Amino acid sequence: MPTSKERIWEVIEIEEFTYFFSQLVNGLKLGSVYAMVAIGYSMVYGILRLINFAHGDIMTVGVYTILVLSTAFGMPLWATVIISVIIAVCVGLTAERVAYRPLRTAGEETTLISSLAVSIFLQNLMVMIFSPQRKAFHLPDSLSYLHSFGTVKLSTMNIITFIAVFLILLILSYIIKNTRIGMAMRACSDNMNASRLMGINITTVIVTAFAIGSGLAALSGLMLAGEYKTIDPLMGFVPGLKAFCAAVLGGIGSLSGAVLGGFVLGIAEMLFAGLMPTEITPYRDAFVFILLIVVLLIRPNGILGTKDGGRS
Amino acid sequence: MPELLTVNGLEKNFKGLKAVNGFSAKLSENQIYGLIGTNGAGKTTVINMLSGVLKPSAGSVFFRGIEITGERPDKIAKLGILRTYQNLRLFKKVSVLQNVMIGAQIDKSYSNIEAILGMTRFRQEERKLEEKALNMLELMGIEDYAKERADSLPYGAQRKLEIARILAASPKLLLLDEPAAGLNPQESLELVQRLKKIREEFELAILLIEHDMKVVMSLCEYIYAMAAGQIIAEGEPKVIREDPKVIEAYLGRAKKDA
Amino acid sequence: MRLRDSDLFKLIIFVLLPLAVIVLCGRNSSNYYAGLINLFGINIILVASLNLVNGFSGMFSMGHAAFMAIGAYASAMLTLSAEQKMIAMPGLPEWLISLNLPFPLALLLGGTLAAATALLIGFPVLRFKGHYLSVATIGLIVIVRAVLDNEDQLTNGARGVTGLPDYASTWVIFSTAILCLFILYRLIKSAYGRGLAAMRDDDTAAQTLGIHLTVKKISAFCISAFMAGVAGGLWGHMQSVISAKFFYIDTSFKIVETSIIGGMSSLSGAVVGSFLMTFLPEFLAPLENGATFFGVRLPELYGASNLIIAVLLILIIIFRRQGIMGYSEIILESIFSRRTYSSLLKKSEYINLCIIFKNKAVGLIHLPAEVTGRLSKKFGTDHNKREEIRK
Amino acid sequence: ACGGGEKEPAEETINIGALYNLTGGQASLDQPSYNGFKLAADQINANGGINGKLINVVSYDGKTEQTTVANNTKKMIDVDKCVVVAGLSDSNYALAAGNICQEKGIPFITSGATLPTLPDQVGDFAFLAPFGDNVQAYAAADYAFDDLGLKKCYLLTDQSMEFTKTLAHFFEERYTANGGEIVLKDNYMNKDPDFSAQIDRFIANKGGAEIIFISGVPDDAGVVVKQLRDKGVTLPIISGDGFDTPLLIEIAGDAANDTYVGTHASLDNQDPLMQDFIAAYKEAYGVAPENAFAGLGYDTMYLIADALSRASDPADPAAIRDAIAATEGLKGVTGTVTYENGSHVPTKSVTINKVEDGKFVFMKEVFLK
Amino acid sequence: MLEIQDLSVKYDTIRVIHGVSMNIKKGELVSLIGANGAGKSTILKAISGLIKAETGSICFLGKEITKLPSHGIVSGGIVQVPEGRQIFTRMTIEENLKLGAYLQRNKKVIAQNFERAITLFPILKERLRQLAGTLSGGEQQMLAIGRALLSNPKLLLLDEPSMGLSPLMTQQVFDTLKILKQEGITMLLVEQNAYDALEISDRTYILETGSIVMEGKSSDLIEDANVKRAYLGGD
Ligand SMILES: Nc1ncnc2c1ncn2[C@@H]1O[C@H](COP(=O)(O)OP(=O)(O)OP(=O)(O)O)[C@@H](O)[C@H]1O
Ligand SMILES: Nc1ncnc2c1ncn2[C@@H]1O[C@H](COP(=O)(O)OP(=O)(O)OP(=O)(O)O)[C@@H](O)[C@H]1O
Ligand SMILES: [Mg+2]
Ligand SMILES: [Mg+2]
Repeated sequence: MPTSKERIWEVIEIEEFTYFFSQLVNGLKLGSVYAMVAIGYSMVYGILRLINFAHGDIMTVGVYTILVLSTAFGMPLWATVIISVIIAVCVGLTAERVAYRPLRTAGEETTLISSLAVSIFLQNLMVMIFSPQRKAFHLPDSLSYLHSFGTVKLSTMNIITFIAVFLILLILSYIIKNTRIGMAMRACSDNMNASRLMGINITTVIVTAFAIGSGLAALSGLMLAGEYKTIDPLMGFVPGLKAFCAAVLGGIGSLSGAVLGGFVLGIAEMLFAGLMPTEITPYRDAFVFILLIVVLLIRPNGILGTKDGGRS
Repeated sequence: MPELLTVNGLEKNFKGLKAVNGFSAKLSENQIYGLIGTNGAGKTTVINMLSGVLKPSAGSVFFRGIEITGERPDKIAKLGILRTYQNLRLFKKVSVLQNVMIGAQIDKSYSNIEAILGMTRFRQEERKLEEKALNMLELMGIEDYAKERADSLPYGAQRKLEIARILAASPKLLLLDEPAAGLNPQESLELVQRLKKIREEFELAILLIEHDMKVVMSLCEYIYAMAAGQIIAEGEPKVIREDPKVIEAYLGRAKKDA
Repeated sequence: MRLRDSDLFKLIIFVLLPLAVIVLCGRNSSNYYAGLINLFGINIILVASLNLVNGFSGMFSMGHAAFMAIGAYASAMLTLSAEQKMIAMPGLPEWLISLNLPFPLALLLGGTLAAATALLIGFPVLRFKGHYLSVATIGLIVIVRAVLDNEDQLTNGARGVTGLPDYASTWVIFSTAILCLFILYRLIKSAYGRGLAAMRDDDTAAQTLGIHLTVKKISAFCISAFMAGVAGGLWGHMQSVISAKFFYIDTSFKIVETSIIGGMSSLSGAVVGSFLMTFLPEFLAPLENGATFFGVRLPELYGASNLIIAVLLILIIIFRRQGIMGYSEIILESIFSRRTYSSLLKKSEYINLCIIFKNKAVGLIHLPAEVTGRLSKKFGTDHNKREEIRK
Repeated sequence: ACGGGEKEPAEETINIGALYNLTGGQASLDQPSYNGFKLAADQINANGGINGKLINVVSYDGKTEQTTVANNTKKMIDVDKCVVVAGLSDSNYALAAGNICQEKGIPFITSGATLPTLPDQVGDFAFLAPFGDNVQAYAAADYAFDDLGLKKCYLLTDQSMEFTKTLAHFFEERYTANGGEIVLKDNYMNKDPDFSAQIDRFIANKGGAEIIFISGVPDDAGVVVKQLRDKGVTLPIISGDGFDTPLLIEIAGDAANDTYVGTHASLDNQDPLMQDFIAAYKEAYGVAPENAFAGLGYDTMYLIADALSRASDPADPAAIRDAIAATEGLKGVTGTVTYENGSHVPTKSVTINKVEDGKFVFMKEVFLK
Repeated sequence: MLEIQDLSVKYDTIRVIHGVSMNIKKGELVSLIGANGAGKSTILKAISGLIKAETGSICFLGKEITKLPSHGIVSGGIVQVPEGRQIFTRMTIEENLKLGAYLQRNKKVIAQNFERAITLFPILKERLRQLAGTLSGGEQQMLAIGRALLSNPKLLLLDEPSMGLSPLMTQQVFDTLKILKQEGITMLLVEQNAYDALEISDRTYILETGSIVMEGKSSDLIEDANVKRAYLGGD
């Protein structure tokens, strides 16, 4: 028969487990948002090898569209989401047409600048239109309603996000693996010139990728804003950077890699913040990057990445 | 006679595929060797291993008595084993002349400090490097392109540039991977002449992969024939030409041209 | 002969004119114009050193700001007075608190510490290629910032360090910038630089030509970091205030931007890019704060200059993909070649220049054939082929 | 404004530099402050200026970049001949600008940075318009301990900023000196989207905290409160002026109730000065003052105007500095400014507001000795 | 079938093709030979729309295609086996072959062509799942030819198809070209292996530094002393 002291330890152990568990759930929650952003990011990145720093800003455009439509016109959420996806796609395609297409045959570094410029442009435009002030962003009660699972609480939106990530991953993977356009996408990411010789309209392919990427950006914006509850014109930058990291961590060009990368980042952040002594938790971001570097040392092409096929 | 290069039972596996399965050879100084074989026989893989680009799965390589199995490529190059690539690997964004100078600088002796300070030794040696590079370009007959960017050259000239580049690097042994691919018969003939001259002038050995039988037969003194990762025949050209295994797997009717 | 081939003309445009401006503006280092010029000088160091890694060696680092930060903090630790250090950095060891070094030495040590950091992280990180390396170097910035923000005892945390003595005068900055450019230029034009280019264009081929990749990569990374560290030190002693947030990702991106705009594989590009990115925003600033133009008062439109710069960046990149200078070095060639300076002493150069200007002025009137013929013979435009190639 | 082709003859106007980060990360604090500053200048000019001279506000966008801020400071002084430079809400930038002003012998007043040691670090030309962090932190600590009688506190700090770290430091100092106990200290980084890790740690801590002090900025105010409440933490929350933002209520809604904010002013202060300011601001910019920084900018301009009108020579920066230092009992919307005993940090009262039913409600004005 | 008129092509500022005119009739096998750098590949690239013509026109089946994007040209039936193979290195052999049939919707035809490609090059069949980038040089060349066969071309442009192939394999490729010709596929063949090219082609154009210097029936040219000296290697 356990002494009372032993029983206390038992209790603490259980509590420690639930504590760890709830932090893990926190990580999954954050990770699913990152994954959501990363998946859209990876659509474009995988094909064009374009670090699209404007991705986060397209996300911001989407979110502001939702906000304006719902506050100024009182539209229901589903309608605003549809319109915001459409607008994000338009912005993405315009950026593609104006800033990326003329540079299609240029190097990766060149397009990088162009995407940074688009990002600066969108950010400042948003600042000028909407003021730099943060604004509150509310989801309808049905989506922000909290469900309790034991000690863990999750909102409807959290659950939707989690499911959406995998659903979208599944759909996109299917498209890329099994459809004509998907095949064309992979071909383009491999060798643009040869793709043209196969009769692939690479413009169509790239435009499609941008459209999907931008549309997903708007959706992920909704999820991010829903979680954070505030929005501001510069909100896209950090998630964009994180998505880039996630995509690289998972392996360039791999959608499931991007999702995995997103989750790894989210969980690592949360577990570090939740489990480490508070003296070192300010090193959270540093830790995430150290982790990233360590992972890359072990797998230089990312977790799910494959080595490029070139040989001597 | 001391061997230049001794290869014993070299093997390479790629995830279950035995690309090279026991390659052994002995190369002497100042000789030209041919390495022929079916497509995918493992010829390029052999050269990759000799030059250090790939690590052998088994076997050993000795160069002038020194073991170089699995050594770093730059060390092997410094010993004097230099190679070209089947799929051309030029330094595309720099000029033709600089491509060759990069080869030539393998044994430069000035330090970076001397370079920064612009000391006499630096300037003299730079001039020598340039001289050497220009000579090599002339030797390969592409001196007219010296100032062009390497990637704007026609294919054949790019092939020659690859050879000029390694010639500048004071080679003892050249490993040439299909140097005549993309050259027309006339140019191939020219290449044969050039290679002969080069061998005389530099006193080096050459191991040559080539599918153009005219080139192989008129140049090589000894030939290794490979198929499916293994040597199926070796010997002097006329022996190889008549070898039924080689004819069946590799030459086909072409034997008559050779 | 065209105007831009005239050595004397190059001398005037690329050496004498800038020198005059620097001298004029740099007399009072705390002056606004001097401030801009100083910034220009520091940007040159930053961008040129980044080009060594990104343009000439084909790695793609985005972590330059981290090395700046290290250089800035380290040099500050050496130039601040003991009292200042007691307040801001009480965690420093005793000997370091009392240590006070001359500025150049502090700069060098700051650069050395940055280079040491580069060496340390270079071994693991430089094995990555392309974007993997980019992410890792962004990570370096984040890590450095985290340390600077949280090691309150050594860095004064997020508060930053103030009161750095303003040693970084225009003279110091520009001598350093020119020295850096000179060193980089000589390196690039030697076997070392060609080796880097080889590595950039094809690392496998470079290796089989006897180039030791690791040594090359790490050395380039360290040299670059060293110079960034020095630039950071200069920057700190120019602003007299440093704080981790000034050396963050946005700063780094800006350096990368400038580098690409000017031309990553050209040191002259670093100069041109820095010039553009330093002065363009200043030039556009009046547009935003409701200036009066021809009696019309424009509305205040903060952010407009950023929009314009963004558009310009895209345009430049579209029309000059390799950056403004591409792969060419005309500016530095003019600055660092003896020929340029000897042109000052040659009478023929003046005559040449006069003729060119006269031609321009008169329009497209051609000199009589015999004159041009004589001139070109006399001034030796008729080089033999090898000389031509050499140039 | 300034820039090209300014037509007014020089002796008619006094150029005053308004140095703000109008774009970039700092814009959300600096823009309202700048608006308030301009509003005051317009009002002063409309009333005939200062001793017959009009004020010309010179402003450039600092872009939240240290170098741009520094350059603009120099530009204002060297090119535009400003006699006073004011602005900035973040002390890192304020230090950079202040040092330059000090070197050039031009008075510098930060309208929003609350680092109490700033004048000491910079020199005799630097002034704070708001109270120092120590004051607001002490006031919050006293209020929590004495007025609310809550003796155990959980301290959550934004670790990425000098301001929040200083605030937390002073709070802890005072609260423990009063006899209170900090049961758990934790931290986050500015703009972290998610506080669940910290909140879960707090819940697991069970240290018996009675109140939560959050040292944060407006960006995070609503989110952290909302997430705390969502996780079932109902303890009262107290914070400094960083939480004085409508976002707190907009985002957290009812969850914001029972949050105390120690700040510069109370918008529901019925003082006509305040109400006039709010009305004028609304009229000029179409929105209510976004946060307390608007009022601070507004007061800073009046502080300058007051000093200029008293200065022996309004064209001589040193005279202006002396006049500012002699400011006494100047009433503004964010309190009454007096620079006492040669200090360049004003003694101002701290207003404690509490969120009740979605509104900031005035609780108490705390005067510290 | 294909009419090239007065075609000029520039790279940046340097003109490398100077007013070339050529024509190919239906069912013909025409070869184009010339020294290194003469501009053979450039002409093929221009036909496929990979680079834009500076002046001149290219008509295919009576329709002008000069301004069409390359995918438009390919869907019109002009398929190229490019220089340097241009295979998809990170995709499997099977996927490479399937991409050859990208524009082909008829499953039966695809299956038929697939069958032909892998019978011609049995090694491809063994390695269907291998990444194409890891193939040997010659194997890649086979893949490139095989891929083109899958696209059911009306006009097949071949840029040095024998490069890197063993003698035996070269013969097989040329044999296949003969079969294709019998099936009525029109072809334009660029070859360094000039002797073989002349032997199997109907007509030949000889290109020198961007201009056509000679054209005629292959059987005539093969006897021509100048041609022999310049392109066939002596005697
Ligand atoms: N990295 C690799 N991964 C998998 N298989 C490989 C790899 N490299 C080569 N192989 C295989 O090894 C075999 C030998 O290739 P190698 O390039 O050596 O042939 P080769 O004799 O040079 O042929 P060719 O004459 O066509 O150039 C080929 O079947 C090739 O597919
Ligand atoms: N991308 C390029 N940029 C500039 N010049 C080029 C480029 N590609 C080819 N050239 C030049 O165009 C000319 C024709 O090249 P092309 O490749 O068409 O020759 P080719 O006849 O196919 O030669 P080869 O037999 O070697 O393949 C050459 O002089 C070459 O230098
Ligand atoms: Mg091979
Ligand atoms: Mg060709």
